[in-house]
Amino acid sequence: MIVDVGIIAAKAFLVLFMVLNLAGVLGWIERKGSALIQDRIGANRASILGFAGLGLVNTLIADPLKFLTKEDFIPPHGDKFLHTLAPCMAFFPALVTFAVIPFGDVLVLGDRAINLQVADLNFGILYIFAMASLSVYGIVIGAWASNNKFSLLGGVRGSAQMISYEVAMGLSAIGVLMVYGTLDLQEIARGQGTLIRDLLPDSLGFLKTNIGQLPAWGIFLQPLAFLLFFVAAIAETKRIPFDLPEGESELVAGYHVEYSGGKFLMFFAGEFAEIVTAAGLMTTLFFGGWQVPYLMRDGFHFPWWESWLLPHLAVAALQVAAFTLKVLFFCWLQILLRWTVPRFRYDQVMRLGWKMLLPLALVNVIVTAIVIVAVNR
Amino acid sequence: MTPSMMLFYVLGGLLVIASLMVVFLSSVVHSAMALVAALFLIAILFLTLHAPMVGVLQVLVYAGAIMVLFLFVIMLLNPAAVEPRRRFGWGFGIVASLLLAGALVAVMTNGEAPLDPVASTELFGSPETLAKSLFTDFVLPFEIASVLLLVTIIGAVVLAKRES
Amino acid sequence: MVAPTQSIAPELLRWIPLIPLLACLLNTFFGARLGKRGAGLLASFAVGASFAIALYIFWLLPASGVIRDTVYTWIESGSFQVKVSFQVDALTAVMLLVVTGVGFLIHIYSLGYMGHDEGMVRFFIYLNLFIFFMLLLVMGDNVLLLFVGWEGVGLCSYLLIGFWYHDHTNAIAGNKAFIVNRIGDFGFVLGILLLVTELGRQGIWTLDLAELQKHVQLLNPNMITLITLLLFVGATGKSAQIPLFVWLPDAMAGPTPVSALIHAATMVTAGVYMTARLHFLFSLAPATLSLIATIGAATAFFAATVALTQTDIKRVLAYSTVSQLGYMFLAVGVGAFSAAIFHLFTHAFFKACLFLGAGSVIHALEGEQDMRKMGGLRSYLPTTYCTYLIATLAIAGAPFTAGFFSKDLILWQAYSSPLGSHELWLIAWVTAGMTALYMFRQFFMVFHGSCRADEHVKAHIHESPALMTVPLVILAMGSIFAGWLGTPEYLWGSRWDEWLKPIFGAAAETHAGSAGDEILLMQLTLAIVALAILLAYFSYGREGKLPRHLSSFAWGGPYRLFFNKYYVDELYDFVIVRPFTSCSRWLALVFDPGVIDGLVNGVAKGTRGFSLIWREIQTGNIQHYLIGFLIGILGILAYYLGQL
Amino acid sequence: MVPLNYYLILGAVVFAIGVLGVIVRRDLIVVLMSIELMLNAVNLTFIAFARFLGSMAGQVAVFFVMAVAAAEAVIGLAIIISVFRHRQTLDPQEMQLLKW
Repeated sequence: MIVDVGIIAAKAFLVLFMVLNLAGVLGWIERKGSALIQDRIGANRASILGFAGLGLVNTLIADPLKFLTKEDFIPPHGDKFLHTLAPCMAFFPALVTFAVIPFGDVLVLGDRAINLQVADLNFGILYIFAMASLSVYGIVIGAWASNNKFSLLGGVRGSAQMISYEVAMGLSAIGVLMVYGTLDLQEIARGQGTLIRDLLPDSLGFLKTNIGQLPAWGIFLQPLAFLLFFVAAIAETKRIPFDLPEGESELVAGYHVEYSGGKFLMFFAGEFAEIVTAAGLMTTLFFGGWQVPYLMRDGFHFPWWESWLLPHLAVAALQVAAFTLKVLFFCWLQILLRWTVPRFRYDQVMRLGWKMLLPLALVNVIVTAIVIVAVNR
Repeated sequence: MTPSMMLFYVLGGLLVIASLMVVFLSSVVHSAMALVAALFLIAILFLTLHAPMVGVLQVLVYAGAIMVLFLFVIMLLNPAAVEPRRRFGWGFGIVASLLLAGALVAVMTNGEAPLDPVASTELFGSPETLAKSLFTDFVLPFEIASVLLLVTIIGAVVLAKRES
Repeated sequence: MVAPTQSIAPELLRWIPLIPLLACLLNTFFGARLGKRGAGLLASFAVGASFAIALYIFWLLPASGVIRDTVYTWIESGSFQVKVSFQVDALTAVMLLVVTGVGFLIHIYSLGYMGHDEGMVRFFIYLNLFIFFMLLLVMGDNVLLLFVGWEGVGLCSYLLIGFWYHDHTNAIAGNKAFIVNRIGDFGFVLGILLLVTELGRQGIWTLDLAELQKHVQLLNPNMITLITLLLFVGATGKSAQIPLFVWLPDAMAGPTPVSALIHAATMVTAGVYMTARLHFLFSLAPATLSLIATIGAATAFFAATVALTQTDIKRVLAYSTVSQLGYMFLAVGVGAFSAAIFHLFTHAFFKACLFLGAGSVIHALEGEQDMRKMGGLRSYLPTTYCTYLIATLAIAGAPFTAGFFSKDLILWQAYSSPLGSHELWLIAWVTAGMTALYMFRQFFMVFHGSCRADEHVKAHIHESPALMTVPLVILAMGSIFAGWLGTPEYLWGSRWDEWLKPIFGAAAETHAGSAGDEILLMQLTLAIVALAILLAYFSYGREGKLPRHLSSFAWGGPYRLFFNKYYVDELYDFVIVRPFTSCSRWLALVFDPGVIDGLVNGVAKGTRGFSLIWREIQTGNIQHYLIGFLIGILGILAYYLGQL
Repeated sequence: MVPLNYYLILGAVVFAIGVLGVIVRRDLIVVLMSIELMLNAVNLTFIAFARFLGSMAGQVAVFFVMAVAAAEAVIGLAIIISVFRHRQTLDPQEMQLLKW
């Protein structure tokens, strides 16, 4: 009993620790990455006792200190309570979302099986969408509480944009859910461990020797869904090219103009946490989650070659490592995007969301349904 | 007092407080936030009643979509927060709703209600069962609801469009 | 001439009335484009076509055959059915020939007569419509259809009498005809309804003539008497019998062809046709029959006396028409239906011929109708003169003309039939004399003596064009030979009775007396006719100024009485019209605005005041409504709790 | 275990509070929100019954209530927007044209 609680607590702490640190790291990566892209050096001034060596660690420590020591400014005639509530509401969903994302298969220690996932909900994906849908409140409330035209505009934009893209996101994920036939993320991840040939009917036998040898990842089964999901997810994180709620060039900083210090840090970290969550979701839904291609519970089994057997712990380690790598890759991808593409206009954002993503997602759902019925026939 | 009872009291109390805030707070946005809290609490109550699916849907639909829409409209119109209050109206309203509450309680609790819930399996309230009954016994209402939503979309577009 | 029935396609029947209707509609919508002549030709062609079909059917119709053509079911409620279906039997065939044949001739005539009238298209529209309704009347195989036709011809008569509605008196005349006919039709409707309900009480709901004939015995005699009386009221209205004859003389306000077609040949005989068609009813009601006979004789005598004194050429003819219709009803009254129809048949010819001749005269004299301004027209209008002479002889009953046979038949029936009596015969006999008298009076006044027309009129008196004279000639032929179908026994016998026997059966077999008596009576009639002609010649036939002999005889008083038509119009005006109009004026000016409107407006005012009070609860504030809603719910909950 | 009546009473109370909001508040948006509150009170009773009678019908009913509530909210807000455009107010007492 106690041990179980302890284990759960440990998992929760581990995940939170990882996500938060990753957020911090991403802050540094973003600066360095932007510098790299814009051909400059970037953040290298944060020094501890005059020692500006390993910049990552310095930044990791310096950034929070800087924020926390700044004045917490609340605008006059603003709504104090909501002004304080808003950042928490922006930060909270990003963190709790990660709870249902599995970062590994069941780990067997002695006689104890540990599911490498904080909370195993049999409708995890819905839980994620629910939480993601809550994250909009942070923006809206913050914008309102700031009693500032720009931030209000940002809030209005943010609410509209996030509602619009939640729809597309959910619909694009539905295709995946239909393919793997479950709402449970762990199940989805496991489902991606098989090979495509196991899903193929005999009528398509000629495919089994070529395509059939690929792992049944979402990206292979639902490529269109992945594109839609990717776009929608970026829009959900409110980053370029979808950073209309902030829009430095027109709304100064949008919904968090009036924020400073710790509260701003929460917004800031919340954004990066959302990036991580989005990356985790993409990984889990489309890139096999913690799966390593051809890595079964007892080691590698290559369909065209012999097998390497591995100890259980090594397998688990490989899986966790694979998951982490994939997440990091997608985080990097988003940052890369943020520094390379220009910003949409507001109406363009809306049109993209409602007139392209939504219909495409619907088409994807319908086609998927037809194919599934045909294959199971 | 079993823990479940305690949980109920906490949730119920919070829910009543939140609902009262919805009605009595003068600022629209505060009311909206109170309502969000109330909806969230109701969702948790659903979870305690073995209706996880509906609970999540509650958060997703109400808190996630409808209330955001409310906030969006509030910010779009940005109406004057101050609204005139008339003694009589409030006095009468409070009395009437107290009466209503009493009558409802009296009417609903006079039958012999089962004290203990039916022993429910793991499946009860899960997506599978909900979907099953939704697409077998209630398929026609389901379709009608979809049509209703379609009509709603069109109606909203027509209504909110600036006449030009 | 008898051919098997099946050789006729029943569907042919419906075209007889349909073609004129189509022509009517065509003229209504495209008449203006067709032009006067085109419209007239179309109308005439339509009637000619129906005439041809009627002839064909008449030719193939077996002696005892009935052809039915059911178009569709019009009314259906439970077992009660009214079909729109046409039937042709011997009686109908005769009527068909008269209506379409004479109608056709008169259409042709109208082409010439109305040629200069700007309302020509309208005229032919009405004329076709009339033909359609008349055919409906004679062909309908149930009483309701008959009634539709009955009303329709009434309408057309009204429209055509008031054809020149710019002249107010014409409109008045039209109204008079219409209203008087309404009175009759009211009786007719009552009769029909009574008949149906009575039969229905016996369990037979039908209007079908054949059915009626089958089940008529179920009715009790008194009821039959009542029904027939009511029906006869309708007949008096339509056929201008006492007391409802007053409209017919005024009806002469219409164009002369109309007078010839509607008010002499066809429509006015509808009453006779109806009684003949329903003979199975009438022959069961001896009381009614005797009444009919009396009224017929009275009308004949009365109208003849009036005709003696009139100076308007058309009025004379009108009264003679009334008189001849009286003869027909006399025949009906004595149960000699076939004789009545026979006289109807012959009368159609010579009376149409007379009217058309009169029309031709009027045409020549540019609308002059006063006989005192005529005279000596023989030299101007030879054709008209000859035809007029023939027709006059026919109506007067000169030997071997149509009128001779038919009228003598009626006289003989009045004398010899069990229902008849010597008094009836006497009246008819005197009337026959008077007929000859007034007809020849008119004849001489118009065609002999010196011309009394105004100079400028006299300047261009001209014979009418062939379009008008050809029909005259044909009709004149008919006025002679039509009668030879029904000669008495002592000549080559009556083919007519043979023809109609299947319809009237025993009714045609009423020759109680011997042939000797018949010849004797015939000679008596000839004697009085000859006497009358002589009297007329001496009074009017000789040269010189128009003498006023009739009036200058000892009996000036009666003359004035006759001349003023027994003051009947004045009587009706005093007894009925004035009280009625004043009563309705009072209703319109006092009662209606005061009481009726008062009631209506009072209700409205009351409602308004009441709602003025109660609208206050409608604040338009939705929350108030919701509070009401809430209170209601609380009430329901309280009630429910009270139940526990 | 919590008896059914407790949930029912809770639902009734929340429902009554919603009614209060509907009839006394003079801001259409709040009125609409109070209606949502009432709907949710009913949903709560539905779910409670579903749990205690062991039938899914209650939960399905809630599902439909959500759909209808979404529709109702959308249309209501659309109407509010267009009304506000014309009259620059959200006070239902100001909207009394629909009388007599």
